[in-house]
Amino acid sequence: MKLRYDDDVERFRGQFQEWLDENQPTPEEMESAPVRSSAHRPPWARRWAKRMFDDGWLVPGWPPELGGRNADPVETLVYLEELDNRGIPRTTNPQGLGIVAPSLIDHGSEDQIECYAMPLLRGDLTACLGMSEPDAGSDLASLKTRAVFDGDSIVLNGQKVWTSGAHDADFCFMFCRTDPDVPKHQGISIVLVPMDAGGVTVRPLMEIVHPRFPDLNEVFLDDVTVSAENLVGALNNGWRMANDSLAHERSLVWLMSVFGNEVALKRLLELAPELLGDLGPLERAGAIDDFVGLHVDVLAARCMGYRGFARYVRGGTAPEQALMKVYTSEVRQRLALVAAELAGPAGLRPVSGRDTEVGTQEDFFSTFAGTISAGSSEIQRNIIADRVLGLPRS
Amino acid sequence: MKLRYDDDVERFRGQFQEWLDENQPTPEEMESAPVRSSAHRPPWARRWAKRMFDDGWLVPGWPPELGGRNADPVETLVYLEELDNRGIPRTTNPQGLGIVAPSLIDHGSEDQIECYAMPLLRGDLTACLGMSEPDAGSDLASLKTRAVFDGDSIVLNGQKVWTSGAHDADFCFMFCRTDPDVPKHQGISIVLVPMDAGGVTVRPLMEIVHPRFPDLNEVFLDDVTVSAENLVGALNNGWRMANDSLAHERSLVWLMSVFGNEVALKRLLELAPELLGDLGPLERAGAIDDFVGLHVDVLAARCMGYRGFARYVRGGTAPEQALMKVYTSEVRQRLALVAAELAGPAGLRPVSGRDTEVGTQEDFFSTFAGTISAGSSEIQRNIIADRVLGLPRS
Amino acid sequence: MDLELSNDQLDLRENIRAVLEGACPPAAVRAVYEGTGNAAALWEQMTHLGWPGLSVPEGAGGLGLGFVEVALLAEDLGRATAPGPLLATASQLTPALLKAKAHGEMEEVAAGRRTGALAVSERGRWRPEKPQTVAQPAANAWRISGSKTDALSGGEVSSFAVLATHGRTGAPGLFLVEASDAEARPRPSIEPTLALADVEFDGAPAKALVEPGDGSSEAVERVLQQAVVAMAMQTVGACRRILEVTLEYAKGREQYGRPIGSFQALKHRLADLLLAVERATAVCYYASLCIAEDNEGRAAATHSSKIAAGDCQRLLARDGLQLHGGIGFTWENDLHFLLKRAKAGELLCGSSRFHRSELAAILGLADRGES
Amino acid sequence: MDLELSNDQLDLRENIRAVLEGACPPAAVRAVYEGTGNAAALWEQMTHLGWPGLSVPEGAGGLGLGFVEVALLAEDLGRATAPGPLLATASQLTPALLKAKAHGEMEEVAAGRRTGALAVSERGRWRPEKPQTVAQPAANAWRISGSKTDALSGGEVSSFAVLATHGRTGAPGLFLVEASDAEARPRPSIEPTLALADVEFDGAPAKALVEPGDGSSEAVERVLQQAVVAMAMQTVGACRRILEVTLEYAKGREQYGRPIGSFQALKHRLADLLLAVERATAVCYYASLCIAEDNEGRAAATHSSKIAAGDCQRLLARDGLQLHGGIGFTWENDLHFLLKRAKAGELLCGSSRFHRSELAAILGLADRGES
Repeated sequence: MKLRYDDDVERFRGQFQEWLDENQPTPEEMESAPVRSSAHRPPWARRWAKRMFDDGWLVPGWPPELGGRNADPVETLVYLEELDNRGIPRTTNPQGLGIVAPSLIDHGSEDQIECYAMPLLRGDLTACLGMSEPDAGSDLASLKTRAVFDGDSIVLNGQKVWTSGAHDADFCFMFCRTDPDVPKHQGISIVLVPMDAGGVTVRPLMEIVHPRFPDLNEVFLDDVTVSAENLVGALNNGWRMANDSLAHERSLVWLMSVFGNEVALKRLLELAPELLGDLGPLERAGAIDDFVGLHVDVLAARCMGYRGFARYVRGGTAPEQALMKVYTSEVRQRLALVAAELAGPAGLRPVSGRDTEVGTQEDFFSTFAGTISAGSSEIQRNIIADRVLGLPRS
Repeated sequence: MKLRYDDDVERFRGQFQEWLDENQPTPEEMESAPVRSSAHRPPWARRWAKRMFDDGWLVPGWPPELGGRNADPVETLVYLEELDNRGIPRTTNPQGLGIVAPSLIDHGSEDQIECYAMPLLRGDLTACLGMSEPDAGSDLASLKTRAVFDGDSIVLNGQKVWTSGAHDADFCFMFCRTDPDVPKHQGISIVLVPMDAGGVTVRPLMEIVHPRFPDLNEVFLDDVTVSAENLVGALNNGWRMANDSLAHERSLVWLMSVFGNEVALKRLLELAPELLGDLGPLERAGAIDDFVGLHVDVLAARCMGYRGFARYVRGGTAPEQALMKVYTSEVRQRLALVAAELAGPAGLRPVSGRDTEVGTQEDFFSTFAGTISAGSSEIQRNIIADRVLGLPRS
Repeated sequence: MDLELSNDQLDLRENIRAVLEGACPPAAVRAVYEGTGNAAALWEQMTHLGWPGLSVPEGAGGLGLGFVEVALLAEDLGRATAPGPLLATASQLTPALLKAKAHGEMEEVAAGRRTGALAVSERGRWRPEKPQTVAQPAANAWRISGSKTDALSGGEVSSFAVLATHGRTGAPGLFLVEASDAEARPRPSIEPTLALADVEFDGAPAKALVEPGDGSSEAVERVLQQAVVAMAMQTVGACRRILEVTLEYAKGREQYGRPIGSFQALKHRLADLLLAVERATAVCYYASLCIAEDNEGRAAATHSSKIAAGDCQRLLARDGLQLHGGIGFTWENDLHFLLKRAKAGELLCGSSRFHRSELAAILGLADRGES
Repeated sequence: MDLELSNDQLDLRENIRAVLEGACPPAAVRAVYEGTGNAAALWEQMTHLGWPGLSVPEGAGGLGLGFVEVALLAEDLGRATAPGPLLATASQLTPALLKAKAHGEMEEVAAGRRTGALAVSERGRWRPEKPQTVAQPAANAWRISGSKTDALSGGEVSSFAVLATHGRTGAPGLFLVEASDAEARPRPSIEPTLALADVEFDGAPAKALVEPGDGSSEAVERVLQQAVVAMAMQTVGACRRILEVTLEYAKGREQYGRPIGSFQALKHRLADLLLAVERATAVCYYASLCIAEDNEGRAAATHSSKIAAGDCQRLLARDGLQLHGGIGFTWENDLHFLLKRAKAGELLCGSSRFHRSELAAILGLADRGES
C-alpha cells in the first residue's frame, strides 16, 4: 500500500500536464458549442480528438499508430486523473471511443478499421451502440432485430430502443439476429449501419429531465440494406464480441464515476452556506450529518476503486465492476436527493442545458440514468451475488 | 373516522377498569415470582387466570361458560387497551390461551375440551405448540415428526425445535405427519402430548440474550405413546386446523406490538436526558432526530393498526397482519438500535432477568425474536407481495 | 379510535375519483405540462359539483363537510396530479375564511367566483414563526407589504390569505388580499400544474381574516395545520398512484421470460412501498381527524403527517422510477407527473426536516429556539 | 494511490490468520465466554511469534513493522474475536511508547512482559478533547488522578497509557501508569473477551510518554488515531467473518426445497453486505496508510474509518443475525461472538456519532464548539 505513485509514473503525469497546458480546449471553445448528446461532436471537440490522436494521448495504452504511446495501466489511470482534475472531457462520444473503436480494432476487417475505427479515433465520425430492444431490455440474448444475407447485401429489419446519441451518430454498431434457429445467445452478429442508410428512422425520446436535450432514441430498421462487408467479425459471434466489447476499459470506467461524485460533492459543499443559511439548528445539524455521510461515501468510492485497481494491476482478480457501479451510482443519487430536498421549492426550477445542477430535482431524476442504464442496480446485485459471492442461481 | 368510541363502549371500559381496580395482581405479587418462560405460570398468575375466567374477563368475546361475556370486537379491543395501559399481562402462557385453547374448543372432543382446554383457561395447565422442526423451519408442510396409530394408541417419533416454553408446559399441541404418502400439506394431524409422557425429552436452548432464562427448546420424541383419543379433530386435517388456529385473535395481535413499541419509546424518552446528557451539539441533534423518527414510527403503527381494525369490524377485508408484524417488529428493532448505540459501552452490561432493558445491546438482540419468529420478516414480505399486492409467484 | 372512512366518506371518495378519472386523465395533465391546455374545463366541472365549497357551510352555499373530507379531496387531487386552484382554495383559503366566518367570501368560493391560496413562505422557506411581511392598520383596512414565495396556484388564484405580523405589536395575523392588488410572478417549474408563484405585496389593501392580537397565533396555526395536512395527503395520493402504476408495470413487464414482479427482490421492495404508503395514509388520516375534532394532539399529528408523507415520497419516487427502468425515464410515459407532484409536495408547506424539528420541540426534546 | 496489500503484507496476514485459526478457534472463545478458560495459552503463542512487538523497532527486539501491519493484525483479531491484551497492547500502548521512544518499555512489550491499554474514556464516553483526569508534576515523576472507563483489556493489562491534562496549564499528555498503581474494576459485559474495565487513578505515579506542552495535543492525537483505526479495523474484521458465516449458512440451509441463498431478495441483501464490508475495509486501509505515511489527511481518514466501520457493523450485525434465523439466536451457535465483538467495536474509541461530529468540524461544516 502506498499513497503516491513511483517517480516514473509521476514523470508521465508531468508530461501529460505540460501537453494539456498547451493543447486542452479552452472554456470559451467548449461553451461556444455545448455538447448536446453522447454522439454529438461540435467542431472544437473534433479538433480536440484529432489533437489527442496525433500526439498519442487519445488512448495512451495503445501504440502510436492508434493514438497512443504504449502506456501501462497505472499511467493510463494517472492520465485519466489529470483529465478529470481539469474537467476536460476525453471524448464527446464515449461509446464510440470506449467500445466501438476497440471492438473494430479487435474484430473488424482492414477496411472497417480504416473506414470506421480510425475516423472514430481521429474525430471524423461518431458512433452509437444498437443493443437494447423494446422487449429485451437488459436481456441481450432475447434480441429480435433480424439481419438476412441477400447476395452481397445484408437486409435489416427491427427496432432498437434506448440508443444513446443515435440522432447525432454517423453509424451504428448494431447487434442483430442472424440465425433464429439456434439457442438465443448464439445466432447474434454485429453489423455496421450508417445512420443515413435508407430505411433507418431515428426517433429521439424526450426524457423527464432536460426534455429539450434528448439523448436516447428509438431506431427503426425497415428493410435497411448494407453491404455484406459491414458484418463485423465472424457470423453468429456477436454474443462473444459483445462481452469483449463491454470489457474494454472496464478496469478504469469506475474512475469516471468516482470523479463525478467528487465533483458533485464539491459543488454541494460550495452550496452549503446557501442551503444551510436560514435553517434552524436541528435542521442544520441534520443536513450537516448528511454531508458528512456523503463525504465518507465519496471517499469510500475512491478507496474501493483504487484498491480494486491495484489488485487488477498486480494481475489479481478483475476489479469488481458491478460493486463499483452499483455503489457509485447510488451514492450519486443519495447526494442529489439530499441537495434537492435542502434546496426547497427553488430546486423545482428547470435547468437550462443538458447538464443538471446539484440542488435541483432534475439533478435527482437524472441520477437514475446511472442506476438504470448499462445494467440496472438490480442486475448488478444479481451479478455480485452470483459471480462474486458464488450464491446458487435462483 | 372518529377519535373516541361510542358511549356504550366507554361504559364497558369503565366496568373493566373497576373490576381491575379490585382484582388485578399487585406489583409485589408479580415481582415475588417472575415469569421465566412463555409456559411458566407462577402461583399469582394461576390465581389471576382463574379470577379472570370466573368473572368473565379472560376472553371477553366468548360466552360466560368459557370465561367471557359475549363482548364484540371493539369491546375486546378496549379490554386489551386497558390491560396494556396498566402493564398487566393477560396471561403468562400466550400460546395456550391464544391458540391451543381456542383450537381445542373449535375442533377438540368433549373430553379434550374438559381435560385440556378448560384447565388451560382456568390456569391449571399450560401448553406449548409443536410446529417448527430442524429441517422445516417456517415450512410447516415439510414436517417429518411421525405419528403412527397402533390400536388405541398413537406412537410418535421425531424432533421439534424452537418450541417456546416446552420445558415449563404441561402438554404440547403437536403437529405430526400421519400420512407420508399424500402431498406434503395433506397428511398432517394434531396430537395432544403430555410433556411428562415417556420418551419425551426437552432440551432448552440457551439464547444469545439472557442465557440463564431459556424459552426455546428442542423436543425429542422417541416412541412416545399416547392414547388415540389424543388426536385433535379429523385425521390428516392438521394443515387446515393450523391455519385456523393461527387465525385466532389475529384481528388483535397487532395491538400487543403497538403497545410494546409505545412502552419502549416511553422508556427511551425517559432515558433521553441521561443518553443525551454529555453529547456534543451535532451528536445530540442527530439523536433527537432519531427520536422524532421513532415517534412517528410508533404513532404510525398505532394508526395503521386501528385503521385495519376498523375495516375488520365493518366486515371488510381482514386486517393486514403481515404488514403490521413486519412493521412493528422492525420499528422495535430500530428503536433498540438507536438506544443501544447511544448508551455507549454501558449498554454492554448483561441484564438481570428475562426482560431486557431499552438501552442495552441485549435489548437490541432480543428484538430479533420479533423479526425472526412466527414467520420472519422475509416471509411476511412474501405474503404481502403475494396476497396483498397480488404479484405473480416466483 | 376509528381510522377508516365512513360510508358517506367512501361514497364521496368514489365520486371524486370517478370525476377526476374522467375529467383529468393523464392527457389533460400532459396538456398543461406541454403548454397546450389549461385547467379551465376541469375547474368548471368541479365548480358545478360544488367541490370548491366542500367545507363551506351550507348556509353560505357550500356542502358543509369537514376537514376529513377536504383531506380526502386533497388525496385524490394528488393522485390525479390535477391542475387548477382547487387544492389551494379548499385547503388554504377556505380554512382561513372559516376561521374569520367570512360569509360573503365563502359564498363566492362556493359559487366558484373566488379562489385563493395562502401566502406564507418567504425566501423559499415555510417559516410561519417569523414572517417578515408586515400588516399596517389603515383606515377601514389593513395594508400589507412584503415578499412571499412559492404560493400554491399563485399564478392563477384570485386572492391570497397572507401571513403577516402587525407592524407594531408583532402579533401574527392572516389577511385577505385580492390578487389584483398584488403582483404575482409565476415561477418556471418542472411541476407546472401547481402554478407556483412568488407574490409581492406593496402596501396592498387587505381585510383581516385572523386579526393580530390575543390568540391570533393559535388561530393562524390552526389554519396552517390544515394546509400542511392537505399537502401531506396530496403527496401520499400521488405516491399511492405511483405504487399502483409500478405494480401494473411489474406484473406486465417480462424480463428473462417472466414478469419482473415475480422476482423476489422486487417483491420485497414493492411490499416496502405498500408499507410506506399505508403508513403515511394512516398518519394523514389520523392528523385530519385530529384537526376535524380539534383534538389537543393536532399539532404533533400535523407534523407527523408531513414527516410520514416525506418518508413515503422519498421511497416511492425512488423505487417507482427505478423499477420502471428506462420507460419511466421518458417524457411520454405518465409516471413523471406523479414523481414531480410527490417531490413538490415534500417541498411545499414545510419540508420533512422542518416538521421534524418542530415535532422535536413539541416532544420536549429541543427548545423552540433550538429547533 | 495503491490500496492493496503488498506481498509481504499478504504473507503476514496469511500467517496471522493460520495461527489464530489454530490457536483461537470458536471453542477457545466460548471457553472465555463461559468462564471455563482464558487467553493465557494464546498469549504465550503470540508472544512466541513476536506479535506484541509487531511495530516495536528491531533495535528494541520487535519486528519493526509499521501501522498498516498493526491494522492488519487488528483486522484478524476481530475476525477471530480473540481474547487477550494484544489488540490493546499493539494498537494503544505501543503507539504511545513509540511516540515517547521509550526503549526499555518497548523491549518489555516485545518480550511479552508488558501489556497495556489506553485509558481515555471518562464517564462512558470517548471524549479526548476534555479529559477530567489530571497530571500533577512531582519529584521525578507525575501523579495521575482521575476516573477512566471502558479501558480495553483493562482487566488484564499490566499498564495504562493515561490521557490527562497538566494540572496547571491544561495541556494534554499521555502518562504511563503501572496497573499495580491503579485500581482496575472489570465490568460485567456480554463481550467478555474484551475484558473492559474502569480504572481509578488516585495520585498514581506515572511517567510522561507525551509531555504536556507545546505540540502535545497533536502528539496525543496521533496516538489516539491509531487506536481508533485499529478499533475500526477489528470491527470490520468481525463483520467480514459475519458475512462469511452467513454466506455459508445461506448456501447450505434449505427452505421450501432450495438453498435460501438462491432466493433473490436474500441475494441482493448479501450483495449489500459485501458492499458494506468492502467499503469499510477500503476506508480503513486508506486510514491506516495515511497514518503510516503521516499524511495530512490522517485525521479525516481516521474519523471516516470509524464511521464506515459503524455503518458496516450496523448492517452486518442486523442482517447476519436476521438471515441466520433462529439458529443464530442460540448460544450454542458461534455467531454471537462476532455480533457482540462488532457491536463493542462501535462503542469503543468513540461512536460513529462522535466521529461524524468530529469530521463535520474538520470539513468546516461546524465549529469545533458546535460539533
